[in-house]
Amino acid sequence: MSTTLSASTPTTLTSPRMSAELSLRIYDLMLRARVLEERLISMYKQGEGYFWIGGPGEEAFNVPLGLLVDKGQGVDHDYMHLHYRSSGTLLALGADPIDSLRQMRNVSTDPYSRGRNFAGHYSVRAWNVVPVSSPIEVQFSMAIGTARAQRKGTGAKGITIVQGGDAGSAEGDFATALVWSSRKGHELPLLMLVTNNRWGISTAYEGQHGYSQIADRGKAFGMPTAVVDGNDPEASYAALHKAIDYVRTEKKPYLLEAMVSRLRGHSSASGANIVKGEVDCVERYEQTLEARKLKTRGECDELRARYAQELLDASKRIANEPAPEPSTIWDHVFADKNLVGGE
Amino acid sequence: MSTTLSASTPTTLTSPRMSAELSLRIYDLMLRARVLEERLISMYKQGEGYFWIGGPGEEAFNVPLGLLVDKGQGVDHDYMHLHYRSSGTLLALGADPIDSLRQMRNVSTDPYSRGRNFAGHYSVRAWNVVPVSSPIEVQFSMAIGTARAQRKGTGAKGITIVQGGDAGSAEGDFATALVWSSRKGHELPLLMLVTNNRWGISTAYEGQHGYSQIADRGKAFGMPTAVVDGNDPEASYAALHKAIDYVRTEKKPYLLEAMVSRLRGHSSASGANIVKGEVDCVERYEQTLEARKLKTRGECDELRARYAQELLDASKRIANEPAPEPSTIWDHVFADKNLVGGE
Amino acid sequence: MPSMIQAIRMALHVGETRHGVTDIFGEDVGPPLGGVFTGTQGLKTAWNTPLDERGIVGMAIGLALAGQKPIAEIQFCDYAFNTIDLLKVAGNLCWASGGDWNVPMVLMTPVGAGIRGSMYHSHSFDAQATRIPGWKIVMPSTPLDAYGLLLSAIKDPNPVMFLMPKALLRVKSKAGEEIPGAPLDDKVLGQLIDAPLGDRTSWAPQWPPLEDYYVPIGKARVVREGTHVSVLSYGRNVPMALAAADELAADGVDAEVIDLRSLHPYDWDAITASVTKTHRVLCVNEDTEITNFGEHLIRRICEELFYELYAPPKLLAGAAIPGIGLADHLEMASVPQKDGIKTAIAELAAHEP
Amino acid sequence: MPSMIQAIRMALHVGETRHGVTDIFGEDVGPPLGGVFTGTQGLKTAWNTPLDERGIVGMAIGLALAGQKPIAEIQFCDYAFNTIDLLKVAGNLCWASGGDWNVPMVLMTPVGAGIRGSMYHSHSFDAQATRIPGWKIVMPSTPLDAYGLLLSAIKDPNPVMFLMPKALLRVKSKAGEEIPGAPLDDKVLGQLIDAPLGDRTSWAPQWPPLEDYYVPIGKARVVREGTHVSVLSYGRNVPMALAAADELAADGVDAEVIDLRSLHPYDWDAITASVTKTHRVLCVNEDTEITNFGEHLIRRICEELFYELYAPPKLLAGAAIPGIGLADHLEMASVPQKDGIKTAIAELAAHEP
Ligand SMILES: Cc1ncc(C[n+]2csc(CCOP(=O)(O)OP(=O)(O)O)c2C)c(N)n1
Ligand SMILES: Cc1ncc(C[n+]2csc(CCOP(=O)(O)OP(=O)(O)O)c2C)c(N)n1
Ligand SMILES: [Mg+2]
Ligand SMILES: [Mg+2]
Repeated sequence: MSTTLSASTPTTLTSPRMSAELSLRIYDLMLRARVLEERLISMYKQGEGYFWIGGPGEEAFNVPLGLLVDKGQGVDHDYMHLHYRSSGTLLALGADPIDSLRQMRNVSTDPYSRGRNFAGHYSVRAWNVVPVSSPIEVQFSMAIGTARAQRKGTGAKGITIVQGGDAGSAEGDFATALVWSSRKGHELPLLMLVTNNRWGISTAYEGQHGYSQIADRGKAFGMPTAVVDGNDPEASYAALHKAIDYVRTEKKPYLLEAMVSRLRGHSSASGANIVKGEVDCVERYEQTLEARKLKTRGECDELRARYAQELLDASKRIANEPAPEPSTIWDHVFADKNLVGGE
Repeated sequence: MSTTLSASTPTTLTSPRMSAELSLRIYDLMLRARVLEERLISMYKQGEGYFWIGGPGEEAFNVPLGLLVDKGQGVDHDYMHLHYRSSGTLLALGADPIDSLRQMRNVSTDPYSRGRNFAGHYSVRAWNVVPVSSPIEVQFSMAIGTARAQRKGTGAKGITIVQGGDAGSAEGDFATALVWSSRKGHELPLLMLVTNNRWGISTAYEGQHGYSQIADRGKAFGMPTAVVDGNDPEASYAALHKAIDYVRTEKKPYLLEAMVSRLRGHSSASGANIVKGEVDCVERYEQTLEARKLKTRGECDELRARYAQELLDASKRIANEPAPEPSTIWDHVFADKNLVGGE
Repeated sequence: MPSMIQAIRMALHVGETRHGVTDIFGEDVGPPLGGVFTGTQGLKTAWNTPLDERGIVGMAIGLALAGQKPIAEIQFCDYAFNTIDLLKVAGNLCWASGGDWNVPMVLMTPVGAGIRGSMYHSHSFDAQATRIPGWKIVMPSTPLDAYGLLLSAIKDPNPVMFLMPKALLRVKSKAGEEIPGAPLDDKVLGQLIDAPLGDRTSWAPQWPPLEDYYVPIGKARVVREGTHVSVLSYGRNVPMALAAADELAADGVDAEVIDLRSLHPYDWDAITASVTKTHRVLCVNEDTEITNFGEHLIRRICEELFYELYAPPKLLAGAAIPGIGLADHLEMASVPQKDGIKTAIAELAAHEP
Repeated sequence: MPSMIQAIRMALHVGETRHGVTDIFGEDVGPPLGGVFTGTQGLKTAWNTPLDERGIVGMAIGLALAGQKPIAEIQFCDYAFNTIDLLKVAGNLCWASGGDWNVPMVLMTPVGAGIRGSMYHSHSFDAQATRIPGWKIVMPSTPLDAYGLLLSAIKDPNPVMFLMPKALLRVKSKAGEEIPGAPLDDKVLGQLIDAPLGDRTSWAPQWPPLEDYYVPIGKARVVREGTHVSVLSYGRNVPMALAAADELAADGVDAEVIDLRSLHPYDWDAITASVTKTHRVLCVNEDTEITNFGEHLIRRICEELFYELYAPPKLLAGAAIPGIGLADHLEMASVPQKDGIKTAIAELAAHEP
């Protein structure tokens, strides 16, 4: 029932060679995502935003995720309960990076939170991307609900995907998702993703967990589990493809753990500077593509420079977009007539 | 690492024959506990108390538990975080059954809660029995704290024992105890006990769980786990003995699940009447002892009658003990000067 | 006449048959029990959850996000305090997403003392609930209001908390408060919709031809008109206050009793009208008295109607202690009782500036 | 002069070296970080927990039951709302057991807005905290009070919540508010006890010869004496209120500013003395304004001191909305600011009955 691709083994070799077209598409999105995060970090450092948190180091896993989901609104498409490192997934879904810059600037044109929430806190109802909530792991308790709306017998075509970090799996909500999704005879079409960067802010993975892999926790619940090298986009694509197919056809849960990097530390609170000794999935994939003669170093550099310039221009374009009006704090407390207190 | 005594196999035969003396001691306590619960139920039915909940059907497991713990106050003795079916354990520890009658009557002489809490909500600081709290499973989150005070290196001789039901294991607190007790290099001397009666009030075990045995959930955490027939006092004694020895010597966690009966339903809310089709551990053990020529039917009946009479007399003795004074609601809000609000 | 719990069950039936309710769930909510207070017996969408309140609330949020209409129950509000963060999330997703998403869920939970529930079956939830922005909060004191408020809650596009006053669940409708479509005769109704004792595997309810009836969220009800004192209350304390007021009428004290019914949003117009008439205010509820919703009402009344007041406004609420004791004396001393309400009204009425 | 966060760190050091503190723990509390606000750097009993607030609170309760002296941190109070049930248990074990057990734990957590923390790093906790019986609750507004209140909390046999006003953690002591035994020079103190940036594996703090100093729990501090208006506040709003009052002095408005310091038990004597002197009351705090602790104070003042009031008492608090928005405008509009406090004081002072 349980497959394990160890994070150490060179899974690129074991996984079937991907088409050149798809490889290049994935690379392009990984690069766009990386450049977006770098722009957001510079904006933070230049005082154009108050706080940065994001996904440099998770692109090789999050981009394939965005490419593989069934995008759309409602139960016939996939629900995504993501956390705050999902820029790669959003870009792969087709999000315009300028909107991330807007959220970083907390301007009223920010489509994700109207200047209310931190960078990386996406919300796109049209694509079933539920609002990213800062409290760690609550998405695992909410995901069982969208998954139930898609359970076997409903005829719904979509599945639910929930993603969180390694440290967050210590919260009871992670166990809630395991327990509720695997109830015998009531299994839920829920794909649980743990992006394991071996850190929770400053706290190392070592010494905080009793199992070697978080994915092991799924085994007692009788669900398939896997661990994948999240720095390898092709292995990640294959592992996600397999997991999503299983959940969609079986309408049952699956737990997939991806070993990823944290290239800029936890957030701007820890400086957002480059961290040494972590695998850079974009660089590594560029080397793969060079080896396969699909890209040259020069093309990669040129592409990176172009995307960087585009985002710099974009950040200038939005420089004068208005901040939200103070009175807007009262908007959307309720979905209907906005009646706070009593009138 | 993991031993499993299936609930179905006749574990009495597999477990080494127990000394006659110990067998009779266990039987005597099981019978006293059963008779106590029956007295409490009659008191409830006669309007001498508002609510009953207790442990008929768990004596074969809870009595051995009480006999095996290292009783006393402080970290050099075992802490017990029990739930509301633990009368067998308390009697085995040496509790006077009349105090349970007092709590049932909610009189001011109730030493466990001063007339404040429901029957079966014990608290004995002198014996490290922490107050039983009605909220299911919170004891699993608190138990890690007493266990940490006894961890390897502290020199403390005691261990921590926490007990809950099968349905309650769905709460995040159960996972909290698994995660925190098994952290590599920081393991805790924690014995987790699940008394599985296959019910949560009216909700059957089937269809609520993804594993066949709750004990399986411990395996991912690298801790020893076992399942024992909790209707068999000798198998239970052996399983508890093994588990307690392991935790005490290794200072590491252990998860033990006992398959038990629920002979009177969930509580007085469901009538507290005799439930058919459940194994009665007291009757079954009486047959074993008869077969071994350690007791005759007549002796058993006579003993039961005597204990019943003693408790009936006891209930009469306390009939006129005073209810707590209304003003006592303000007592013990704080351990020092009782200052509520501001004066 | 139907009891409040029967009224709730009938509203849930109307909800799942006519108003798109897809899931009614919680611990022991489904068959065979149908709820520890029988509120969910015989409902076709009722199911039993694992024993995990965080999962129950999360499940409701997720179902609502997926466009379903979930009704989740927390068996006793005493057991909802491990989910406050999730209730806050349910209340903030619409705001956080700038109106992109909404969370049309109903959470129902029994509250309050009065059944000798001891420490963990006597909690109130009104103070905690009114501290969670983004929620509408209602609490009936009669079967008809329970029916009409629950149907309004089901139709609402926001998270709505339906607080069930435990001590009133078995109290029956009074004349003039018939549930439209429900038979008046207790026996008849019971035979139609109450599950039998014992084996229920072959039982099915026969629902009467119930009609829609809505109590708008945000509108109070004047239970008793009066001119001397305004008693602002809700839930279990409303009939108590009414009885106290009726008894005082003999002594010439004419108290007005207002059942807020909605705690958020609440009916400020009704409060203003009453206070400007009586000039004396008593707030009564069972929740602990430090940082209590009645204190919000009194604070606002003092800020906006100060010169209307001929006497210090008074709060009668639960003692600020860690629990409600099991012994009768203890419970009586811990939450408002009729005599205490009577004394408070009389003192306010007698008070001259 | 030391900042509040340094004062807290020094009190924790005194606690673990002289007053039996055995465990200081929470997320990122131990090495290498020593707390997201540096509050636990260099402490010998500080350790990192799993990311599980329920485990953190449960761990503290268990350690306290086992006779240890735990100090648990919830990284931001915004993340304590999944533990309210456990906080209630911590507050009820002594009462539930009729005094058999007590729970001598300290829970510290940063609260409030002012650091552009957006929806989940701006919550207040005072209203929620004062709703949990069995707890003592303190909140400093100066480094010295932080030092003295934390040492009192450590000595207390009950659960004590130590609320850390986020926006004041880096504010330094004023002259006359020296921490006994701490060097006055910032640089010197920083070199002794602040962890260096970068690699800290070989770093160890050098603690100054700190002396015990206690601020009794339950005693308020008159921050500014005045005769026209009583401003009752705590935490972040105290320096704001003081600044507002000082500015108003020019216009001849003489406001008294009281820092409650203890929210439970609170200093009713100090409040009474001030209100009977000024006859005008303004309560200021950042928590949401429906079912707010300031409303409790106003309710009690109205009940007991009604005829002392020459003006309607006023509450200035956080807007009753689901969160505090990131954009500056939004945060400013959501919680009290100096100018709003100034206006409120001036209006109260100008008010004639
Ligand atoms: C419930 C909760 N507790 C604490 C925090 C503060 N916090 C934000 S991120 C984080 C670490 C998360 O680590 P992990 O789950 O591994 O995700 P990662 O950031 O490493 O991707 C913490 C403790 C939070 N946001 N929510
Ligand atoms: C947190 C919480 N939720 C709900 C309840 C109500 N309740 C009391 S006992 C019970 C069932 C417990 O089942 P299990 O854990 O199997 O223990 P058992 O009673 O079967 O021994 C429930 C739901 C509670 N006491 N606490
Ligand atoms: Mg991580
Ligand atoms: Mg059970």
